[in-house]
This record gives sequence, structure tokens and C-alpha cells, in this order.
Amino acid sequence: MYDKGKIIIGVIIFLALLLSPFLYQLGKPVTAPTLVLGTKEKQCVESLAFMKSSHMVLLDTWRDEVVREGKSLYVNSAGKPYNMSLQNTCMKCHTTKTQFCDRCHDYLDVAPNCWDCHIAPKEKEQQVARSVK
Amino acid sequence: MELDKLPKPEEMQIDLTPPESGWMDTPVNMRDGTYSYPAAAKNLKILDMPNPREWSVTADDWKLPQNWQEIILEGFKERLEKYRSFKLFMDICVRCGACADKCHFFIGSGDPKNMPVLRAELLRSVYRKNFSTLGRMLGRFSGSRELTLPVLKEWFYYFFQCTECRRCSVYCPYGIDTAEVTMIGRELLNLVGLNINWVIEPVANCFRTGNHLGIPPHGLIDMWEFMVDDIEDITGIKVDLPVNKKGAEILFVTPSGDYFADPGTYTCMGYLMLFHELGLDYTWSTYASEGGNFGLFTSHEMIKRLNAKIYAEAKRLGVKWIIGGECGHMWRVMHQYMETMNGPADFLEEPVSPITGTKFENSKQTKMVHITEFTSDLIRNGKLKLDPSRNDRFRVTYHDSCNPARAAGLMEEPRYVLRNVVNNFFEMPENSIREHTYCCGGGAGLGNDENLDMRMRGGFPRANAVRHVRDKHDVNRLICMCAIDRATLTALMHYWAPDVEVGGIHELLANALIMEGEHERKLDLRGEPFSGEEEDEDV
Amino acid sequence: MSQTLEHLLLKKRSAILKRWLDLIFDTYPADGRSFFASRRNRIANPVGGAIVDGVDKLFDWLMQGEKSDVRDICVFLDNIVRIRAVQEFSASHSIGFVFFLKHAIRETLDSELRKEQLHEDLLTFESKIDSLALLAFDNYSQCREQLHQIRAAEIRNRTSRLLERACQKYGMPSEW
Amino acid sequence: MNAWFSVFTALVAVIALVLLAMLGVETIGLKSIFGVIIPYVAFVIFFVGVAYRIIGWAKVPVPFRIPTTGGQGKSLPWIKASYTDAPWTTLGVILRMALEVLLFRSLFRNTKAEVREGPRITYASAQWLWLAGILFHYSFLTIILRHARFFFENVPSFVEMLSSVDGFFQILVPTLFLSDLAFLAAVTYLFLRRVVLPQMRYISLPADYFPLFLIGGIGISGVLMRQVWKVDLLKVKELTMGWFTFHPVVPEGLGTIFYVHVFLVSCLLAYIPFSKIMHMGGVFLSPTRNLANVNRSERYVNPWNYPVKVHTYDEYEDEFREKMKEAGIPVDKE
Repeated sequence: MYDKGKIIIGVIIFLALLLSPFLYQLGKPVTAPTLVLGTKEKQCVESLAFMKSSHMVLLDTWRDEVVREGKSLYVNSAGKPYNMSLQNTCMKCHTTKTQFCDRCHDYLDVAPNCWDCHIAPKEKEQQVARSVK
Repeated sequence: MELDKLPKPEEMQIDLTPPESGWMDTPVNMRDGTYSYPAAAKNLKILDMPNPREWSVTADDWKLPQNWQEIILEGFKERLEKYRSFKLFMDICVRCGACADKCHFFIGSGDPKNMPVLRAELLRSVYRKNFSTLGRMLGRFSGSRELTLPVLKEWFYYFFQCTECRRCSVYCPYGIDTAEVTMIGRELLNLVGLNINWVIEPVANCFRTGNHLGIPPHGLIDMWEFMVDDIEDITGIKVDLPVNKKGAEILFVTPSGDYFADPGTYTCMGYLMLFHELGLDYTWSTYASEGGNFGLFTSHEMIKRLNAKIYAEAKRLGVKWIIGGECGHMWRVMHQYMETMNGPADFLEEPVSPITGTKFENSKQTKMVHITEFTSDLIRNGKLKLDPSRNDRFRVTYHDSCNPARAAGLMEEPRYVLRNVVNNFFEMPENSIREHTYCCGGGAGLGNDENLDMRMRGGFPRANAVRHVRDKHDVNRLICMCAIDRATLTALMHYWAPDVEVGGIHELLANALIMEGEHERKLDLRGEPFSGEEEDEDV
Repeated sequence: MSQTLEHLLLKKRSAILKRWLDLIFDTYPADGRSFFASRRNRIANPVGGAIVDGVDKLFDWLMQGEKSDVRDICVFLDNIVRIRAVQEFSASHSIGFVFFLKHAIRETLDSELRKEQLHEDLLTFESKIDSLALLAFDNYSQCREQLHQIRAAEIRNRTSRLLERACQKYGMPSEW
Repeated sequence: MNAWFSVFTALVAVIALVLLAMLGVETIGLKSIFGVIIPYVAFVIFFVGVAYRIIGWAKVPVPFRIPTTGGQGKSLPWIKASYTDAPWTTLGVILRMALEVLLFRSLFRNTKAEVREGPRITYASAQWLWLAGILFHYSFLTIILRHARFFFENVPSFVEMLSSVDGFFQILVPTLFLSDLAFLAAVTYLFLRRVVLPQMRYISLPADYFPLFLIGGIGISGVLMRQVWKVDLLKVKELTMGWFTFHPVVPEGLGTIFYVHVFLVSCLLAYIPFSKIMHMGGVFLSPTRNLANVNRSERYVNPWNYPVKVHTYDEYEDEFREKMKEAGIPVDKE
């Protein structure tokens, strides 16, 4: 006795799962999200590459230093001082959370815990939405 | 030995402790007492099996055919294409070691090649070399090796050192069953004429005369009549003895060990008394007089060749269905192989107990019912008059035979019967009964004399559990449901727990059975007084 | 046995026993060795259990001095010898484990023995171990003898009914 | 082969693979080979290989119904039978298989009784192997599922849930996943078990150590990439989405550690069809587990059943007829 039917169904399910990323995208090229920087500033706190890979570490250090040690000044690798504040420093340039932070985070399914405490600066769309309500 | 050349104690262990060389490079050491004698040529000839000759296990030359490697590899390939179990079990073992300490031979001897995983690796290494791409490419790194004479000798030694008890299979996360591997391993060995006489002689006898000892029909009748006489002495009743009776309702088949070998004979008397008391319309058969099937220890083909007689005889005699007696591997064959091999038995009817009217739904296709299923149904329906106090002298424990427990799921029925026929019943520790049961060490054709040391070793875990209940509950009777058990456990108890005797379920049942018209019974089936020693003088 | 040696043996009891056990388990293949030596229950590891228990009892018996009863020791000895009698090939391998105790004691108490000059006492104690070994030898022989009896009994049992019947039928003596 | 030699061989093989990736990417600069071609080839080998192996097994028949009964079988109605250990219905078989596949039922049976002080025997289960096995497989699965964020443009919602549960304790930034810890711990245990227990060391082959080292290497490189040598995830996803949309790209600026990780995963994928890791498919096909214990109540057909030479009753009676008549046994002829 072979049970071929059952085995073939099993194999097909397994292979379909394997192929699901291919089938889902169906050969359409996916473009990475474009970020709205929201500023003309050429230089962020640290280098672009560092910010891209390690901004969460920087923010985490800032939080700890501000909250636990009461410091407020950060001097970057080039010697330039910054006020350690998500809302007053970062968000001053990157004003739109939805079009800057969220685009990448949603794309890569990252759930940062910044907004557990911080309130994101109001954006135009949000204001509109609220006034309608 | 001169005294000054005596080894120091710490030197004595040197030849025993193997160097840390891998298992592939440790050749087998055949010691007397741990291997079985080769099959006699005459027996192979009766069965038309290959390469009949006289040879010796300890000799260098095993007188193999010139192209033995080719024959074995050819057979290997054929079996990979026939048995999914075999192919799968060659492929998927991850060597997690869960089985390692489950084998009674390993537990008793500490020989690493008795770990089920390694026993199978003996075949797997050759499989990788010859049937796996990566194995061929990577050679020894993938754990593959050539099929050489030392490897073959290792196969012989270790495949005839496995009792196919399936205990390891219970714990394997992939259900790898070493019994399957051993069975195929033995089939391959048989292809070049490597087999043991204690398997092949019973097979040859059974093939020709219908039973393992090769007793001709008139000898059988004689034996049964002898038992009938004994029963008459004990109970005052002359029980019926229907033999080869055409038109009977039921054919009864039991292992021939029950006819000839003590203490199985008492169980056999138990069947005769039970069936007589019920007035059952049944028959014994001289042609299908063997329930046991040593073909199981030879090859799948041999199982079928021997088993064919059961249905053939049922058909010839025109019975409606079949009852099978207390036997271990017989029930593996009846339960898992018979109907597929020699069925469908559409000339039989679905079994219905003529006494209680119970339909044996679980046997509706095979038409063969286990005696304890039949008897427990009788007891349940109050059809038997029993006096369990007659067995009060016995403090009883029950050994699950491997095959009924792990290959047929027969665990409660025998216990139910026992609880109704004895007052003192004690279970052995949990991890040594039911599906965890330890083998007697003598199954699968290893119950021979020359292999005694190995049997005592392999049976030690079982005996040790018996000793445990002996010490704790004064157990003095070990009950089992298997003819091989009854023979080998007797020897095992003799060595490890001398005050424990071995017996069968229907022996105790017949002791307790109050038969119509019996005279006052003072003796049990063994001719010993029911109430123990104090009445000895009266008798 | 002097007070000091006895005292020492008792003090180092567990170390001596451990060494003795190690030496015994070393007579098994590497893989079996670790299995036997693993602390497990007697049902799952009956060999290891019997040896560990047996060694303990034997040592206590040896320490009991004059009061000790030989019948006790035979039981303890039997627990180990009976197993080794079917495991090992040669008699010396089977009962040699008794002598390992000497080795274990000398090794464990080496410096103390030197310091306290106890070698004479040790000799007395060791002769007791020798007696134990002789008992073990008896025991081993009994076990092997028993195996032969089992062999004979088994052959007889296997066809007992046939023979009995034949004897009855043809008037042969039934004792054989 | 000496046990330590097996460990050593496997370790050297995995280190060689790591070096190969480092050399290929850093020195020779074969990023498109390591980032695109090798992963594709590995995937194809895996895909075709696994299917080939399973179909290979499927082609071989199961001639007999040989379930291992791990409990009381179904017989008389008043005897309580074990529904999942000796199943007699399809549902029972499915449950048995589910317990086996999802909870490693058989391995869990590995109860070892232990003697405590005193005469009473108590039974304690020593199921470390089971525990490590469960941890290993489930954390591996969690990790694979978490990686789905690189495989789909819109990440399925369960992935975020999984990640948030997995990172519940929010230790370190980025959050250290519990599954990563469990995974590395389990791999380490499984490895140590093999080298520390002599009987395990004895039975282990290089083929047992190699996948362990390889999988360990994958885990370590993954954790390093997340916690130490961080890579730009946007670029990672650019590359992975390139694979799945068949528009392969090799973004600049991805660290060597990423290529090492991808290369080790590729090696694992390509190795699986040839190795014991096929047990993941095989476990479903095991005839001792996936068959119902209905041997005597339902017909089972062996497709290659063939007639064999038997000793018929007629032959038997011919040989013994006179004796049978003498003994009063009925005979068919005369």
C-alpha cells in the first residue's frame, strides 16, 4: 500500500509553503520605501551608514542618559553638540513619523518602543482627521 | 599459569576495555555462550534454502558462495524497493540515542553494539556505501563502509542477538523499529546460507509435520490423550478431544510448546478443560498444529509458507472461525501478517462467541480471536464458575510478552482473566510492563542452549523486575502468555530468582474453574495440593 | 584491625568505594561503563544498581570484624558475581573485582598508610579481602554449575511430556 | 573512526565554509555569487531534493500493517483502549501523528525511574533530550517564521505578534529574542550531549556533528549580525525581495557577516536532501506510527504478495495416512 494521494498532498503543501514568497510577489519588482526626510539638513547626528544600522542603539543610549543620568548634551564623533531629545532633536528634522519612521519600520516589521512613552508630533493629516471627527 | 606471571588486577581489564577506536573498526569477538550454532544442511535442504552446508561460527571460513557480496547487495536493493519501513529506517535515524539504553541486551551486557541504533547502523553503513550518493562520495566521513567478511560476521552475531522485541521502537521519535531492521538483516544473511539451527530446524519441522518438534500426527494424539488422562486423574472428568474434526465451529491453534514442554503443558490442559466445560464445538488440528511461526525469524517469505496452513486447514475442516492460544510471536504473525499474506479468509465467518453471543468486532476480517479475548468475555458475562481461592498459594505477577503487548495491544485481557482467577496479583514496576515490557531474552530464535549466557544477560532486566516484586510482595508465580516465555523464563528464574515458578494464564484459570461433575479437587494441574505444603502428608 | 586503620577506612569510605566502583566499571566497554555507572533506578539499570549496592554492603561487611556472618556476605556477593558470571568469559574476570578493593584502598590511603605505618594492619585487612575472593570463587562456580543444570533441565522440559509418555508406553524407567 | 576525529572533521568543514564565504566576499568580491547565485542554487537543490526523497519513499510500498501499539488496543467494548497510542480510527491516527510530530510523544516516553534514598522506588522523568529537542525545533521554527519579514513585501501580521512575544523581555537593543537564546542553548546541549556521554560519542558520526555545527554557525552569525555587527536591514530586504521577485540585486554596503550567514543557510538547505535532516519528512511516513491498529478488523493488501511453496494437507496426509488411521484420526482419502 502506498498512500500516494496523502503523500502527494503533503509534499504539495510543503512545496507551496516554500514557494509562497515567490508566489506572493509574483515576479513584480518590489521597491524599497522612499523616506520623506522632511529637512534640507545635509548631516544627521552621526554618519548616514551608522544611523541606518544603529539609530536604535543611539536612541537607547540617549534615553538612558537623559532619564537615568540627567544628562542632556550629546557630542557626536565630529565634536558637534546635540540636545539628546527624540522630539526636539530628531523630530525637528524628521517631522513626519508616518512618512519617515513608519515607512521603514512597517516595511521591515519593526516595532520600536519609542512611542510607548513619546507622543509623535502632530502631522497635518492627523490634524485634519481630528477636526473631521 | 606461573604465579609470577599473574596479571595485576588492573592489567586484567586491558583486553576487556576496547580502545577508543570507533565501532566500525572494532571487529566482533565470538565467545562461547553468546552465539547460536549454524543451521544444519539437511534442514536447509528440506526448505530449499540457499547454500546448505556444514559450517562453524568460530571458523575463519564460513563457506560462503563466491559472489556473496553481490547476492547480499542485490537482496538489499530488492528489499529497499519492497519495504518502505526498511528504506525509511535506513534514511531517517538521527542517532539521538533515545533507544540506546532501552535494549535488554545492552542493559545486561553493556556491549555498545547492542544499542539498537548501532545494531541498525551495521546495515546502514553498508547502505550508505552502496545506495546513497553522498555516502559513496564522502566515504567513511558519512559513516559508510564496504561490505566485508568481518562486517558480515558482525551482522550474523548481532542480528542473532536481537530478539525483535520492539521495545526500542516505543521510544524512537520516528518509530524506527529495530525488529524490522533485524528481520531484513536476517533475510539478507539467509540469502547466503547464514542462519541458526534453533530457528531453521523448527521451521523445517513445522513445514513438514506441522509443528516445531517434528512430531507426527499419531505422536500428537498420544500427547493429547496423555493430558486427557492427567485431567481425569485430577478432576474425575474425561474431557473431549476433538482432532481434525470436520464441520466443527471453531479451529483451535496454539504453539506446540504447549503440547510437549513444561510448564506449557499445564496451560494446554487448561484449554482442554475450559473448552470441555463450555461444551465448545471445536477441533484441534494435527496439520495446523503449530501456532508459533519461526518463519518470522527467517524471512517474510518463510512466515507466509508456514502460516498458510492455518487458513488452509480452517477451509478444509469447514470451521467458522479460529481461536489462537497463548503465544507471543504467533500473535504478531496472526495480528499483523496472516490476513495480508494468506487472506482474505472469506470462507470463514465473523467470530461470534457461541456461549455469550458476543461479536468479536476487532477480528472480523482475520476471523481469529485471541484466547484471552474469548475467555475474558466469558468471565465478564458470568459464564464460568470460578474459585480463585484455589490459587491462593500463588502470589502472581504478569509478564507482558513483547509481541502481544507491542505489536497487538493485548494488555488488559490477560490481566482481566488473571484478576478473576487469583486473589493475589501484583504488578511489576511500571517501566517494565505493558508497552515498556522487558523481553525474556530468548525470543526470535535465541532461546537455545548454546546461547545461554547471552540469554541470562539479556533476560536480567526482566528477572530483576521480577525479583523486585518477589522481595516486595513475596511473588512466587510469574505468569506469561507466550510459549517461548514459558520455556526461557523458567530458565531465567532458575538462575536469577529461583523461588519463582513460571506458568500460563489458562493453567491458573483451569485451577480455579469449577467443572460440572468434578470430584473434590485437591491438586492443581501440576499435581500439587491447592493449599500448600501442610496437606502434603494427607496425600 | 587496629583502631587507626579502621578509622581511616571509615573516614575515606566513600572515596574508596568510588575508586573500587570505577575499577569495576572499567572492566566494561567504554559505553556500557558509563551507562552502568549512571545513577539510575534498578529497573532501568539493574546491573549498575546491583553493583553499586553490592559494593556498599561488601565493604560494610568487611568492616564489621569478628561479628560478621558469612551467610550475609554470600548474599551480597552473589548479587554481583551472578551477573558477572554470565557477562564475562573467564572466571578471573568475573571475580577479580574483589581484588580491586585492595587496589582502591592502597591508592586512596597511600600517604596515610605510610605516615601511620599501617602496612601490617593493612595486610590483616587484605587477607580478609582474600577470603572474600575465595567465597566469590565458590559463588562463581555455583553460578556456572547452575547454568549447566539449567541447560539440562531445559532440554528435559522442552520434550518432557514426550519422554514421559514414551517411558510410560514402552516401560522405560522414568528417572533419567 | 575515532569519536574526536568525527567532531574535528565536522568542525573543520564548517569553519572552512565560513572562511570560504569571508574570502569570497571580502577578498575576491564575489558578492553576486554569494548573495544571489548560491542561494538560488541551494534553494533549487533543497526544493527538488526534498521532493525527490519523499517521492522516493512514497514509491516503495508498505507491504504490511505494522503499527507499534503503545497502549491497549481496541478489542471488547468494555475494555478501555488507548485512542492515540493504539489508534483504531483515522482521527486516532491523525492525533497520534500530531502528538508525535508536534510534541515528540515517543521521546517523551523516555521516563527513567530513579532510586531515591530508602526502599521505595520513585519515578522521576529525565526528559532532557525531549526538552532540548522541543526547544530546538520550536525555536528554529520561530526564527524561520520571524524571517518572513524579509520574504514578503507586506509582512503578515502574525510575524509581528510572534516577534513581540519572542522579544517580550526587551533585553538589549535591538531586543534579544528568546528564541535565539533557546536555539543556541539547545544546539549547545545537543552538541555537549554527544561529546560528553560516552555512548553518544560512540554512535555519533561526522554526519551528526556537521549539521549541528552548521546550524550553530547560522545561529551565531545571525545573532552577531543583529547585536554586534549590525547591517542595514533595508538593504537586506532589498536583496531578499530581489530573490523572490526574480529581480536579483546586490546592494552595496552589506557586511561580510551577512554573506556568511546567507552562505551557511544555503549550505544547510543544499545539504538537507542528502542528510538525516530528512527525518522532518520521514517522520510522517513511518509505518509503525501512521497506521491504525485495525489489523484483524480490516483488510490490508500487499501489492507484491506472491504465491509461495507450501506443504499442502494432501502431501501431509500422503506421508502420514497409515499412522493417522491407526491413531484414529480422520483422513480425507480412503
